[in-house]
Amino acid sequence: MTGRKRILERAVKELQDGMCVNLGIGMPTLIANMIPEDVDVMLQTENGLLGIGAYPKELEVDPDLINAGKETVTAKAGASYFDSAESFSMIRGGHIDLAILGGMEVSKNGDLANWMIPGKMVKGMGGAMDLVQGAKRIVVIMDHVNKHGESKVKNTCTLPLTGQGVVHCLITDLAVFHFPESGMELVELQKGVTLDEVKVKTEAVFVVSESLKVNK
Amino acid sequence: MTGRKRILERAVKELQDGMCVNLGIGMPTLIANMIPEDVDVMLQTENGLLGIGAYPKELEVDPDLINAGKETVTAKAGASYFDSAESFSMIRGGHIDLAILGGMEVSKNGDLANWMIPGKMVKGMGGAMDLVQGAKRIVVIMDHVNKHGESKVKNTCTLPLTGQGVVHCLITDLAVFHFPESGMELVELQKGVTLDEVKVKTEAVFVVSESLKVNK
Amino acid sequence: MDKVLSSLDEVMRQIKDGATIVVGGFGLCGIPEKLITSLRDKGVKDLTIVSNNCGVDDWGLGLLLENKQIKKMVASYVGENKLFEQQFLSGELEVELVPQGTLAERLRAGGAGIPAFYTATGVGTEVAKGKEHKEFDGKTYIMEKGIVGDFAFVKAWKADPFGNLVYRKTARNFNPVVATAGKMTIAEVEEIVGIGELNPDEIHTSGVYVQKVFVGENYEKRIERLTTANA
Amino acid sequence: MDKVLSSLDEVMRQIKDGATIVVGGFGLCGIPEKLITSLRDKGVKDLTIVSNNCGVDDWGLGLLLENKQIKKMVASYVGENKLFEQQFLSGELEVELVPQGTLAERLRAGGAGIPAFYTATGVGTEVAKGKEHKEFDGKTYIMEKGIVGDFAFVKAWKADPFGNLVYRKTARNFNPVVATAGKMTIAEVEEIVGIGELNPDEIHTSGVYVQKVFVGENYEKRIERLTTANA
Repeated sequence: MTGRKRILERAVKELQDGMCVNLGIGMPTLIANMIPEDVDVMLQTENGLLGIGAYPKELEVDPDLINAGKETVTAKAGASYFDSAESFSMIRGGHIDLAILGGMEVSKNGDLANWMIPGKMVKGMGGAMDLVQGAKRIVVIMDHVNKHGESKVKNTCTLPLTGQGVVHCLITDLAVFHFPESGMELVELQKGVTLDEVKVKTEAVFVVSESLKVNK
Repeated sequence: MTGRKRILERAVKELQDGMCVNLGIGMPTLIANMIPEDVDVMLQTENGLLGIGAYPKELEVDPDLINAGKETVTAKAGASYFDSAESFSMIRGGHIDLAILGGMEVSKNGDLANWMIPGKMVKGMGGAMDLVQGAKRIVVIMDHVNKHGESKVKNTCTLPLTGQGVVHCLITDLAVFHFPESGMELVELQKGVTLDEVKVKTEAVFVVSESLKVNK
Repeated sequence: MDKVLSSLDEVMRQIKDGATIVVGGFGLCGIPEKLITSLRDKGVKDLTIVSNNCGVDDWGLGLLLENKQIKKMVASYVGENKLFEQQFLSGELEVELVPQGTLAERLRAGGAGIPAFYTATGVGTEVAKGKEHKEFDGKTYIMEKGIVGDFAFVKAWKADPFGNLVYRKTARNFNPVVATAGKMTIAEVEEIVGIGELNPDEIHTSGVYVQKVFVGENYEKRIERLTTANA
Repeated sequence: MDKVLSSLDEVMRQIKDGATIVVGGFGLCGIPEKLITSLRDKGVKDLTIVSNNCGVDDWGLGLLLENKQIKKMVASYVGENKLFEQQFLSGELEVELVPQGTLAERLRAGGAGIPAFYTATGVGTEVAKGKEHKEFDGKTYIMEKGIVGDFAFVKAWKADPFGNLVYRKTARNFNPVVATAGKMTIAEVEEIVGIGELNPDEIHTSGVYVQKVFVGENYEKRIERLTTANA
């Protein structure tokens, strides 16, 4: 199993029946296709739709119906459309149960950096800064290390922040961390990953949960 | 002609073709029935309707369709319904061209008192404080003197204020005043009223417009 | 996701003495009749009620006054209610009068995660006393705070099982903002339709804000001021 | 009250160099195509444009970039546009990046007469720099200000002659808030219907906000990312 697949398969377990969920652009969007049939969730897209359906068949394609990643989508039964202010009232007001977002760096106190790299062209934060402050639970999914093998799980983020102390759960290809007030906690090892490997590849100081789950 | 009729007939002239107008509860509501056919205005009621129509015929009465005075009304072609936050976005945001409100006292600098009398039960300000701050033009209509013959046009309001320096035009049974920055100005005498009468019955200091209009 | 209740007992059991409840409606138009009478029957005390008006003596929120369940009322206009006056003058009832537009915006802000905003409404009046003042572009504004209730009582026309709501005419009024401003929002409706039967472009309140839906029967919809055209 | 224009010439004549224009749309979805191309043809310069995105290189607001008409762009995401990058790096283009929800709320606030509000969005990030911070219930928020444009460009689906607007699906996006935030709001639509033909319960933007209506033809409605289900 690739690291990406491990991340996604673990992330989809965060979705519980009855939730309203926002999936970030990029890797998180892929989760939409992996939701078990017995888990009934409503997916929100911040450009103004609650209840995203499948991608359209060719004849169903509608330029007036897209998601936040500007992809053509459909709406499922029970969906509603709304304007951008209303959309972020939902988000900012704590009415979205869960947001799953991609990350560039996460720090031990739950800071998230995922919107810009100094020196590269700034594309903009879109709705990410609103989501991390508003959704009830923030799950970040990312590779544990970058292409140079350096840990993306840091004591302090080096990139400009998207939000401070906002991450509730970090899922990487190696492990799952929670961020209680007592400090960053390793709660799961992905299949085939050892505690030593996580320790070596994690810059951030963390504690190991007493009930550490070792996925097999 | 009664004083009330004089006030209303003068007030209706404030309505211009194409305006969106809020008429306050009580005497201002009566203006709705006096609008000439060639003056096309949209009447707003702050409980959530732009485009008030006539009072309903008996069979048209709908408990879900009332004005801010809680009277049953109808909606005319081109009307729209909206929620209370949206309604006051229109008002506070300066999208209503004109509000005509009743008054208890108006001061020379355009303060308005029209919502409570100390010692009497407080009923509440409803939407009056929002209207006086938000509508583009505020016209107040009231009797010039109270039932004891005392001027309601004051140097300083004695009653608790609804708004400070908010009145653009005051129409009484005796006269019409404007409130430019240079100070309160008498601009019209109602039919059969002399300047002397207005001077005697007005506590507030005012200047007489060079182009004073004497209605006949 | 089926949020439809067969009775109001379950939600009423969750409401305890001292709760803050935000309630939709304007006058007697668009009020959650069934939720109010159910709360009256339940009898919890010391409630803080946030609603534009407080009903009339024998209907709407007036029923809770009659039953002495309200400790504090936050409203813009309470002039239709003699019981209100009596309880206020005797000191039994605490009252916070809020301009109507400020009340609507405070509820919207509460629901939208906005702790406070500035408005010119009330500047220079008793409403401004004790509030932070600030100038923007040479004009003075006061700071007003968002309101969130423990419970929100909403009346809509139609709902689907997910809690998407559609209102009718001016019965919409405060209901959509109230729906956003409750930690637990209960909507009572006249009709429930199947999922997918409401046009998604025409939904006024998304089900994301609604935790429970109840279908009421035999709505009274009392009229406060019956006015008709001269025949 | 007939606000329908037969051509855009009249309104374009009113737009001068240096104007601030708030523009609806998300990506290329629900953008005012005709107003943008008309503004490109008109050629006014030094514009401040407030819109969630800045189009792509050869469509939408990208046309104004191509024509070097934009002095300052206020947006939440501009990553689809190479011209943008070039002009920004060369210093021709000033950019203010605003979180998407804050941008929507700033436009709503501007339209609603609210000069400023507090939000947690951006606290502890570069967005918060230089902004007033304030605590409410132990949590820190920053103050953000309302935005009002000299002109607002809106795209809707249908309008009536009074300017009541109905949007379609996610082409609604920023358009309703943008409609409220212009001193002069111009709505372009695909279809005009007679007065009274829109159901008053289903109107998204009341005509009170709209000064002019224009009926466009042959909408391109370009798709940025065509994604379809596996057949």
